[in-house]
Amino acid sequence: MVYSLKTRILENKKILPDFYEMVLSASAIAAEAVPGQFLMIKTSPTQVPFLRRPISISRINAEEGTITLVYQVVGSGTKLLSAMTPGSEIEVVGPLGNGFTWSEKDKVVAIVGGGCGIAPLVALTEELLKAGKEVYALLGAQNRDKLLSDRYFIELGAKVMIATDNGSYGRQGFVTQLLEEVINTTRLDQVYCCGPLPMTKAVVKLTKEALVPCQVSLEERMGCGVGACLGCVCKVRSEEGSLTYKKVCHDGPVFTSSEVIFDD
Amino acid sequence: MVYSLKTRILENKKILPDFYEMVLSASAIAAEAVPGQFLMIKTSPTQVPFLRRPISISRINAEEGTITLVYQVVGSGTKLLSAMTPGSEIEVVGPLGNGFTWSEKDKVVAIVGGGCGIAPLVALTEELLKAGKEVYALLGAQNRDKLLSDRYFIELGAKVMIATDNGSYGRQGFVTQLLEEVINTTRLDQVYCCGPLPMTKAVVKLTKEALVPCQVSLEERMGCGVGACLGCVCKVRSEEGSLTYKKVCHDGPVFTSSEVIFDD
Amino acid sequence: MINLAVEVAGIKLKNPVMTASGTFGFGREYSKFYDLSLLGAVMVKGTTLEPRLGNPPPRIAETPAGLLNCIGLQNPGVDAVIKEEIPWLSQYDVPIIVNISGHSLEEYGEIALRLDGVPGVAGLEINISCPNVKHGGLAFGTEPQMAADVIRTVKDKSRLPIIAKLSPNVTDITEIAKAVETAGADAISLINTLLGMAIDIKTRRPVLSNIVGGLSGPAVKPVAVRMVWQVAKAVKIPIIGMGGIVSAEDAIEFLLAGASAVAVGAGNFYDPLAPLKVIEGIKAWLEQEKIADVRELIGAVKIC
Amino acid sequence: MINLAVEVAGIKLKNPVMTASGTFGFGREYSKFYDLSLLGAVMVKGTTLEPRLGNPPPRIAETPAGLLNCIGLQNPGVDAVIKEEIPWLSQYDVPIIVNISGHSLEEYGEIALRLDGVPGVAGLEINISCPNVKHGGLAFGTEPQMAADVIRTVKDKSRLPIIAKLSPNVTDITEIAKAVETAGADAISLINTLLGMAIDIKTRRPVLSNIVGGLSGPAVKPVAVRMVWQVAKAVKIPIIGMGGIVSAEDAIEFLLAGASAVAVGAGNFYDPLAPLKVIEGIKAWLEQEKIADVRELIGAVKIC
Ligand SMILES: Cc1cc2nc3c(=O)[nH]c(=O)nc-3n(C[C@H](O)[C@H](O)[C@H](O)COP(=O)(O)OP(=O)(O)OC[C@H]3O[C@@H](n4cnc5c(N)ncnc54)[C@H](O)[C@@H]3O)c2cc1C
Ligand SMILES: Cc1cc2nc3c(=O)[nH]c(=O)nc-3n(C[C@H](O)[C@H](O)[C@H](O)COP(=O)(O)OP(=O)(O)OC[C@H]3O[C@@H](n4cnc5c(N)ncnc54)[C@H](O)[C@@H]3O)c2cc1C
Ligand SMILES: Cc1cc2nc3c(=O)[nH]c(=O)nc-3n(C[C@H](O)[C@H](O)[C@H](O)COP(=O)(O)O)c2cc1C
Ligand SMILES: Cc1cc2nc3c(=O)[nH]c(=O)nc-3n(C[C@H](O)[C@H](O)[C@H](O)COP(=O)(O)O)c2cc1C
Ligand code: FES
Ligand code: FES
Repeated sequence: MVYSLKTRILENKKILPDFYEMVLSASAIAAEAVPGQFLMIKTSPTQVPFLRRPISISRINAEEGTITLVYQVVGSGTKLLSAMTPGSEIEVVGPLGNGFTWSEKDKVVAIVGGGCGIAPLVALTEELLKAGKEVYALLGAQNRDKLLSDRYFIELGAKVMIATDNGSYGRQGFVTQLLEEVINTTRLDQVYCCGPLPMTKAVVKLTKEALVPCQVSLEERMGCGVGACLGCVCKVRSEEGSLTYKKVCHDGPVFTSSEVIFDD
Repeated sequence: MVYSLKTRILENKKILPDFYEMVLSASAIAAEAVPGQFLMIKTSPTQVPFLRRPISISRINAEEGTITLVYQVVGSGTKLLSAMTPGSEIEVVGPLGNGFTWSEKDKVVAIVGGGCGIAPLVALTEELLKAGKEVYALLGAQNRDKLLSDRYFIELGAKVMIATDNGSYGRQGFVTQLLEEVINTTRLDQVYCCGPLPMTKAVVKLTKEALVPCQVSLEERMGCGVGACLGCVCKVRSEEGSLTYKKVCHDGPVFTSSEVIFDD
Repeated sequence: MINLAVEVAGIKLKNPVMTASGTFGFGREYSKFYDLSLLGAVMVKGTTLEPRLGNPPPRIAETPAGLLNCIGLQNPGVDAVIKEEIPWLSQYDVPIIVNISGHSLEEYGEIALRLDGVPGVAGLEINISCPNVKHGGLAFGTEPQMAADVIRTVKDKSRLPIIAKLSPNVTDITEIAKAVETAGADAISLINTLLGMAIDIKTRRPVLSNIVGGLSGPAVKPVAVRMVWQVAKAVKIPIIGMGGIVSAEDAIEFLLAGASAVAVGAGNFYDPLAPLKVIEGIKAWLEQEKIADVRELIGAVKIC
Repeated sequence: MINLAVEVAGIKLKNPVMTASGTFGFGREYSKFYDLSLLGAVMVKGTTLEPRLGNPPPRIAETPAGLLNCIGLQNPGVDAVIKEEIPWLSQYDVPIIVNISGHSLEEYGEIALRLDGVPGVAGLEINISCPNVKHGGLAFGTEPQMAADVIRTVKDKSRLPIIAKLSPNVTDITEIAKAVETAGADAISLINTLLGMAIDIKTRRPVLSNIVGGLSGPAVKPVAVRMVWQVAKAVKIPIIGMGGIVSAEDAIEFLLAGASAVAVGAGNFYDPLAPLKVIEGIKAWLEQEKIADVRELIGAVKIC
């Protein structure tokens, strides 16, 4: 089921410069959501911005009926979002899209997250650990002030490795270097990736070479967010091998790395 | 001087069903404003509504540097205004327009207000009383729940008479009937009028017949609010007797009743 | 009892609210939100003779109170639509209007022919905003003669009601409207998107892959209402009004201007429940105004 | 040092930001907010040969992210403008561009003649969106031949730089642009307002006294940017871009699309300080991007 609801904001607090965490009371959505899915959020009571904003579900608490979002203020919509006060209402549609998947066979997996792409990997890690997997959480950011949610991964019990561009926290370098190391030392059954496009491309390349199955979460500008407008497509190889477009909002945002085609 | 400022909202509370009172910290404006002037108010941080809303200055406190507005929620702009919280900022332009005037010779005057037209008459009454005049405050509304600010007029020391359409408060009938009575019993030197158009027309007719000078505050849809766009005109008789358009925002909103021409 | 039913081009609608082509897919997605049988009609995604890939992303750019799109008619082609989509959508008790596009008169004719007699299809909406390859890429919809030719061609090949969907990017919309009326159109849809452009100042590139795109949403509503009003005075066939409708008030504005029915387009993105809210809002408004029949509103704007 | 100065039609501007005709009166009102000498230029209210009363109110209707107006060219006539307004505005160190309108070629010519040589006037902006009474009310601006005739007429009577202000309500804006270029226009202003309409559903009447009006504000920006881009490719003369500019980002979008200067219109109503904020914002952005000269932005959109 997909819902279009007014939900109550329980919390909306700054967690890092530019990053906010918002908790919504949305039991219907929390009951059905899976990691990797997202919501389409109305950021203003007026007709500007006109389009809703896609924000991934970062944590799902089905028991308490809450959904946590983590977002970065980058433009007018997220700015309006950051000004909303707990107790007020916000219109959301969701849960949308196909989330991450895992199979019973998998034993050791890695999640690779960069920037605000780390957000949806929290819920994923929680589920993977519940399912008894060993999880490497490889997190990257420009600097310490932009590194999201690392303590959640530690609390959950993942093996956390961190890289920052300037070395202000964790290793100096890219998160892909961490992945390379893990691949070289450990037999990974699956990699999950969410982050900026250059990172995603590098992760796809590495896992392909290492023959490790990989799932990537993609972003594209969205109109409807539900699959109706064909606005958010990405190029994929169809089963017969020809190129075609799939909808990030509906067929994704999570794709297997083998099907997506990146333009250079 | 006219200012374009961000001001702080000190209060914004419901005073009647649909009516709100907002107090702004705006010392520059409070220092220069006169009764009958108005502000152009940005009601949203987004581009919808695009135009600012004209709201009359209801009370001026130059010492404390505050301006009080009283407004009725009738559409999207005033709805957004009513949701603003004390402590937040709001962009205003003002003080704008020509206010009411009085001369030393005047001894006994009447203000006639209807609906939210009562708002600017509070500040006027305050000044008229300070200037030593005897003030009849004739206030009208549909019913008690829509009668604005009557206690202010009483506190200030005006002779307050009230009419409601359904008789739920004060006399049953129209405020113009009160004016007729006062005109019949008292020698008025000046009448000031602000309210819905039918009321204004009736007041203009009565005062004309009784040869009492009258000032009326008019409303028109506004673009700029400052006199630049020619959007808000009303028909007036020019000095040479021909018809022409004057700008409500710049040449008014207060006009002498003899110059304005009402279409029927 | 308030009557909401209207008839447009011989198609009977439960209520005057449709969903606009290209904003509602083939109905599958929004069927997760509500029962599609509640709608007046569904206008499906623009369908072409052959499957089309459409333009590369980005295909969407947000603009003040609206959006630009350059989807580029991505669709599985008319045969797949007949085989996969129409049968699925036919399970709902709602008229299906198929929006069709072609690069040549022959293409338009052929699609119309294939759709003729397909169970469930109630009418064809002819998108004449497409570039005509034979005439050097000029859109069919900007020349009265070319627009009329398209309508005559599809009328010839199909017994279905034919709705001509006009482009607003013209000097005189009434000229085109009169031309398609004369050519036999049973109704007119107004408006398609306005041609627009947005540039990302950081990258200095157009936001859309196709450089320019179609503007729709509330921003264009005043242009759409004006065109509906102009065309309603100029022709006798009914009009389906669209362009920026998100609320019942918007829809009523179009009806008063002269539309016999309306369509919600980008409004579906703004609020997935928008079409339902428009229907319920019209009903509530008629009740409040003590109007027994929605048809009393059609063209009822008072000019004096 | 960053250069903000540009030259358009031989008029030297301190910076590329003007105020659009009809939204800024003759400058008096906004002079209470800031020093008008800070502006690139002031385009004054549309001026006609005889004084005009304009349309009755209501003249303004708000629309999503924009507004409709039907002021109807209320102005005191060219002689009063020359006597009362230009001398006053000349006290500021800012080029004055007089926007003129006529009902016939003769009227356009006569106004141009009277303004020729008036101290302080830097150029004429020719509004060819006016209905031409002699040609059955068709706007001069919708027919390339008629548009060219107007420009030729004023070029004949005036030695001032001539800026042709085009109407966006046409099928092909480049056709009109090329016609006025050939006729001798020194620059082109784009865009005037889009024809629109709004209906008050409570009263069932058009909101505007004139039934239809001109749409402007952010809502029209994508259409304006598209037209500037199309015309910049089609002509060699410079373009003054306008339509929905309220911020420096908006202005930069127009410059990248091909405008050599921009004008703030309805943006003045949104924020009386908008033109200053646009100037300061452009400067700050150039600094941030390490661009030394604003002219590097003109037409610099990357298409590939
Ligand atoms: C499936 C999905 C899940 C997402 N999850 C999250 C999340 O959990 N946390 C988070 O912070 N962000 C997330 N994003 C990105 C988020 O949607 C955008 O940052 C947001 O829409 C920007 O809105 P704005 O109004 O603040 O910025 P705008 O003013 O719209 O744009 C600001 C800048 O962001 C770029 N931008 C805008 N929208 C997109 C988009 N959809 N894709 C790529 N670039 C864009 C623009 O080019 C512009 O440069 C997600 C996006 C998608 C598609
Ligand atoms: C000089 C002046 C002073 C004013 N002072 C006050 C005041 O002190 N308190 C107060 O409550 N209101 C006052 N008003 C009226 C106030 O400006 C409008 O009620 C407000 O702009 C409505 O905005 P909105 O967005 O809520 O409604 P909208 O959604 O814009 O409109 C709602 C309804 O109000 C009507 N309306 C909108 N604007 C105007 C207008 N300018 N004139 C007439 N009708 C309009 C519309 O036709 C519509 O039916 C004043 C108006 C003027 C011109
Ligand atoms: C994403 C998108 C895709 C569209 N695709 C089509 C299409 O395939 N065929 C068509 O005739 N119109 C298409 N349109 C135009 C709409 O049907 C409608 O005419 C227009 O958007 C104006 O209505 P609106 O403002 O309510 O969206 C599309 C519009 C959008 C926003
Ligand atoms: C209230 C108003 C009055 C206008 N009057 C004129 C005019 O007299 N002459 C003219 O050429 N354009 C006139 N215009 C058009 C503007 O100059 C400008 O071209 C248009 O509004 C688009 O810019 P904007 O979106 O920034 O307002 C007027 C616009 C408005 C809003
Ligand atoms: S955003 Fe509409 S199909 Fe994905
Ligand atoms: S509102 Fe612009 S002149 Fe009065």
